[in-house]
Amino acid sequence: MQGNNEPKSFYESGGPHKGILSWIFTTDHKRIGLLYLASLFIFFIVGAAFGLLMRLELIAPGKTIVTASTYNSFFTLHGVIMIFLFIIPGIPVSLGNFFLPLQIGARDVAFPRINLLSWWLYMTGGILALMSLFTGDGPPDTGWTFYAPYSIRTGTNVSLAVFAAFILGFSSILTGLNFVTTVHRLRAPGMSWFRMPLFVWSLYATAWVQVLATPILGITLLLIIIERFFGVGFFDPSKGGDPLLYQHLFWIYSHPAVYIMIVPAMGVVTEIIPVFARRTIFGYKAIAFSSIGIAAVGFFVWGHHMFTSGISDTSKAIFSLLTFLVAIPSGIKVFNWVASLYKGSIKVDTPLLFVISFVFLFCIGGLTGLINGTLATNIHIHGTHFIVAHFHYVMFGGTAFAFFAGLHYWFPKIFGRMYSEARAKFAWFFLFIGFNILYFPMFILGWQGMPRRYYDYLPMFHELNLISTIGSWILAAGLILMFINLVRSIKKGERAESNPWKGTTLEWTVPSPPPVENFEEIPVVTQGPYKYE
Amino acid sequence: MEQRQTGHAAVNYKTYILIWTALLALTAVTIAVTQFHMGGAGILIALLIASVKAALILYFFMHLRYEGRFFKLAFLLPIIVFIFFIGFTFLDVFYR
Amino acid sequence: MEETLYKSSETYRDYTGSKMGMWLFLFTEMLLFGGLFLLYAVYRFKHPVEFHAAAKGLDTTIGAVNTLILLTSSLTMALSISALQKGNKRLSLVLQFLTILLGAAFLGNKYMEWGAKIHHGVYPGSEHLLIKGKGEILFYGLYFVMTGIHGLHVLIGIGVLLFMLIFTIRGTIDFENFVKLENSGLYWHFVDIVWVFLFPLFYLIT
Amino acid sequence: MISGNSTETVNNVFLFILVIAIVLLISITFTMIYFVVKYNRKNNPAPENIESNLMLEITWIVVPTILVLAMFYYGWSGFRFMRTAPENAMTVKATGRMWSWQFEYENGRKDAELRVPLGKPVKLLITSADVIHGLYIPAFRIKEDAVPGMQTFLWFLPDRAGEYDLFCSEYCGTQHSSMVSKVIVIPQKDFDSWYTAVAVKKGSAHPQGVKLLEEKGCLDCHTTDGAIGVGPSFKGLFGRRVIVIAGGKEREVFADEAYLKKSILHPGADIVNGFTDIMPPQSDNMSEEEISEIINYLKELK
Ligand code: HEA
Ligand code: HEA
Ligand code: HEC
Ligand code: CUA
Ligand SMILES: [Cu+2]
Repeated sequence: MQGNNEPKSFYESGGPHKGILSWIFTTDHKRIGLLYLASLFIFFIVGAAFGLLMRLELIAPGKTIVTASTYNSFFTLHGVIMIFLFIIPGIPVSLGNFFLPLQIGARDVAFPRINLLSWWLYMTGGILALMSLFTGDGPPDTGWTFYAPYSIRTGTNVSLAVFAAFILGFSSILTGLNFVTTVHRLRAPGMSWFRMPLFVWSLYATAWVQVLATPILGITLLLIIIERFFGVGFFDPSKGGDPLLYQHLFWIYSHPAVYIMIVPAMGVVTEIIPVFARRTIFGYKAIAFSSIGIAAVGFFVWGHHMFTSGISDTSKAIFSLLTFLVAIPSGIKVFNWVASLYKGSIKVDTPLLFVISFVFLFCIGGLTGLINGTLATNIHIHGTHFIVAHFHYVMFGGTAFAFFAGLHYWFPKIFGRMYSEARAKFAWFFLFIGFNILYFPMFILGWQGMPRRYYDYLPMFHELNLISTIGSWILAAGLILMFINLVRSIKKGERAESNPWKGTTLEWTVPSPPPVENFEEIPVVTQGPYKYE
Repeated sequence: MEQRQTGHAAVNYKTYILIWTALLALTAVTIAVTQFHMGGAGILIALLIASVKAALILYFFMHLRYEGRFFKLAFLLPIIVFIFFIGFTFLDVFYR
Repeated sequence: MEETLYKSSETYRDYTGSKMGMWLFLFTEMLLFGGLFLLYAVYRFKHPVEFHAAAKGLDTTIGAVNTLILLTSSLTMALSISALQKGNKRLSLVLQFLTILLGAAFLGNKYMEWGAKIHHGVYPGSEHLLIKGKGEILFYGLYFVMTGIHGLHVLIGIGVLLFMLIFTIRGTIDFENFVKLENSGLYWHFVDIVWVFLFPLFYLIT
Repeated sequence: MISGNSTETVNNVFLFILVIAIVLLISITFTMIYFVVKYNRKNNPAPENIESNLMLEITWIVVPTILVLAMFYYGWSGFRFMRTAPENAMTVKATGRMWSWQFEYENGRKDAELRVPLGKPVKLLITSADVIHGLYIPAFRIKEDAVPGMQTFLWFLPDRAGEYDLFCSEYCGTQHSSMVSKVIVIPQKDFDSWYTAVAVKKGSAHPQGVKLLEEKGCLDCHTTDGAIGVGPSFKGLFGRRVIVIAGGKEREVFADEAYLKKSILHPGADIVNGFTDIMPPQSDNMSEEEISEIINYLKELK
């Protein structure tokens, strides 16, 4: 219901190209955000399908549906897709791309064409990763960690998968440098650092991690490829190499990467709470600095993935100590979120429902992270399903739940329509219940000693695995319901007004969906982001 | 107007040639120094000189000298991060 | 520099922004090489004597000449920007061309050096190398990988500079709009800096 | 004398953190739900803006800091206990290879299972012959990776008799999940008689071959009784016609000495029809004599 004098939405004016070309060659950050959203969704489904297949295999001991080597390539591809194609790009490239410029009052990101390039690289990487399934001598079977020397010796198609991850790293770097520059250069007049929405702060912190950590992954993966083709011997003990150095290099990137995943999610949560509590956020600066704090400390704890690998005991002690320090800024955030509900005027719509479950699930994941980080206990649970449970709680229960929260929250702005509230809540219920039935038993399994990446297991682990597999179906039902509701509402939902939730950040001041240029007139900002006076 | 946006005026040729001469001289010094066999100290001196050379290139050729605060400070980030990477890795390698 | 820009995306030219993007990219390059330097540091720490012995197999003169070439190319690169800023397009073109030539000379030299090594059977995985000590295998592994990736960067730099040359001839790059050239210069100097460290680490270990 | 064992140590640390975690989780969740209900829009239409509260914020920085430092300390001291092997420990060399374990005792006796005397501390010196493995004994809460080219260690006090599972905890290829073995804790007396007895398989003219098959882990995948395991059975193999796939083409070969030798050294060259190329090549792993011992024994298995 757009008035005559309202500018056309970005759906209607696609630049010089027509049809699909107006999407895949667009430089509009909103269109790129949606491109990413669609691609993320597709890869997520592929990854999830592997997840369901793995659960099916693990429904009973012994061979159920696939052979050992197929199972091994399942969790490898599952891990690679979920990590590199879904959760690392995840929130920044979709919601971030769409809302970062809108929230800081800019017309676009700093480098629109590089933004597009990064999507192309992402697609290239994604397609190569999927191709590694069907080409070469069998799908890669190393796990997403590509540990040397196995990854150098195995005859499967590791090189292509690694190369795909390398390209994806490049794409991630480009997004990172784009966002850092955007935040520095394109804030609207009056938008000082401490007037930025906290989602922007979280993206900013994440972007720095992307810039500073990802190149290490790049070189590490490149070395795997070089090793496979030329046999230089950097990680091969018979040539003097040290396999543990591979692990150092890998985790130097991959630990900070887990904060690339969670920090934007925390940003989304911080954005949603004040809106549905109709009050200002508690402890704005503490939250902003804790994002930076998590990002910074996160660089120096990578060794906690290597407590049983044979590194020196001195370094274990120091890495363990530093690991605990990360818990403190995470805790600050959790407490601030809870405090922001105090004396609010709260309405539990779907976004807030997801946020509340986020806090609960993330706390479980985070607090069990402390058990991982403690030296004595890590020895027992490393490499077991306890770890698998931990990281699904933080990645799925944390990041993905926050992602879903953000999708619902910003849905009316992106598509100009409302989703069905009742259906959304119904889907949430299955998701939440299914999630816990699926992953909680893994904590117990892990504590009982069931190692991860096991195609087959002892009969004593059967019952819990069975429960877990049943949970995966409930979860799948929830996800399907949620996606159907959202997809249906894109066309059929009620028209949304420009500010359905009464939000106070800048994206709610423009029409839904926003016009190409975002703002007719660049706004002048005179106060902080969450003012409900 | 354009000058304000690019941040600095053209650096004159002389400065560059001077820096270049210094760089060549430093290279000569490194080679000379490392001809004496000094073991650990040799590598330290060589790296120190290399750092000075890198600083000259950064500061003049790469115009860091003429850039704003962001560039100067941000530049320290990757360096600090890298030093920590090496340091923490050596906590393992050294004590293993 | 903290004044922020808010003009329409199609009309503004944010020089500082472009350079910021380039610097951030260089940070990632620094850390990419950083990973290799980390490997170097560890393996050198583990095999100091063998590294020393192996380094004798590299010709300091070739290394020194290449250092000279790259440093000079950095000079011509920097000069070409000043020349353009001062409106002397011809001089700038000549200097850009010289930079490319020097880059090519560096690669030529590198090619001969590698060729000689490979000819003598010293390359990753070669039988000749594998019978040597572990430190030596690693030293030459690092040598080939690090100078190889560095050489790749020089090659990319030459490619980029060729484009800049064309842009300058066409006038897309001129005395008021030269941020592309400046950014290419940043890249070129960065590659030079990497060599400044590679040279002593491989050719001058005593 | 040592006091305590790794099982208790780890359990205690775990319990300590678990209790703190559960208390935190419940109080956070409860407070959150309480707020959501109490300050529901219906009950509380007019929100109150509270931007910060310094005391509160300091509290929730300081208290968690103290808690995590306590966790760290507790975990670290437990860990130190687990890393200090008693002087009198019996040492056993453990070698991981795809996909079996080999335990070598001080007197040279080798076995694929870990047999230890009750009540005596055991120190395992761990390494790997190929890729990284992880030696994991859940019952004793201990684990350490087996890294090629490096020696790592573990120790534990087997203070309960019985059989306990031993897993490979670091992914090492196709049969990672079947790289399982046992820790058998038996009274000193029984252990001694086992330890000194020489392993002789009765009824074989080539006991050495049997021993090798066990030690090298061949029997993890192959059987000697005709049953098909991960690989084809050895029974009646010698002199049989075998369909193999080489370079994508099927071929029939006669299983003579040369073929067996090739199959052991380079199993990837001829893949037996119906199986996959997962057998680890033994080229770096076996001497000529060992191979001929094995083949001699295989000939016997009619
Ligand atoms: C989104 C991703 C994500 C996040 C956010 C985290 C967060 C944390 N992780 Fe996790 N982790 C992974 C993803 C993630 N992790 C993955 C993918 C792996 C496995 C990789 C693989 O091997 O395949 C892994 C593995 C892993 C290990 C290695 C286990 C092993 O293999 O042996 C460890 C060990 O220390 C660890 C620790 C932690 C800690 C301490 C945190 C902390 O940041 C958590 C902080 C949060 C809280 C503590 C909760 C909230 C705070 C409070 C309620 C305040 C009160 C708290 C206190 C008093 C302390 N993680
Ligand atoms: C974001 C990250 C992420 C996510 C979301 C998931 C999701 C799931 N994962 Fe996870 N997983 C990892 C990251 C993730 N995983 C990683 C990094 C590893 C380690 C890999 C390694 O060891 O190397 C791992 C390992 C791992 C294992 C351990 C394997 C092993 O060690 O042996 C298991 C086992 O159960 C598992 C199961 C699942 C399941 C059942 C889901 C499910 O939750 C998936 C649920 C989703 C669905 C069910 C989709 C439903 C939707 C549809 C079907 C589409 C409908 C379509 C329309 C309506 C249009 N995963
Ligand atoms: C991980 C499992 C595994 C292990 C361990 C293993 N093998 Fe095998 N082996 C196989 C498989 C699978 C095949 C069939 C595929 C092939 O030919 O490569 C095979 C084939 C063979 C063959 C050819 C059999 C035939 O029917 O033609 C011989 C001989 C053999 N193995 C001997 C050995 C010996 C000796 C060892 C121990 C040193 C050993 N294997 C260890 C899995 C294994
Ligand atoms: Cu051996 Cu896993
Ligand atoms: Cu981590």
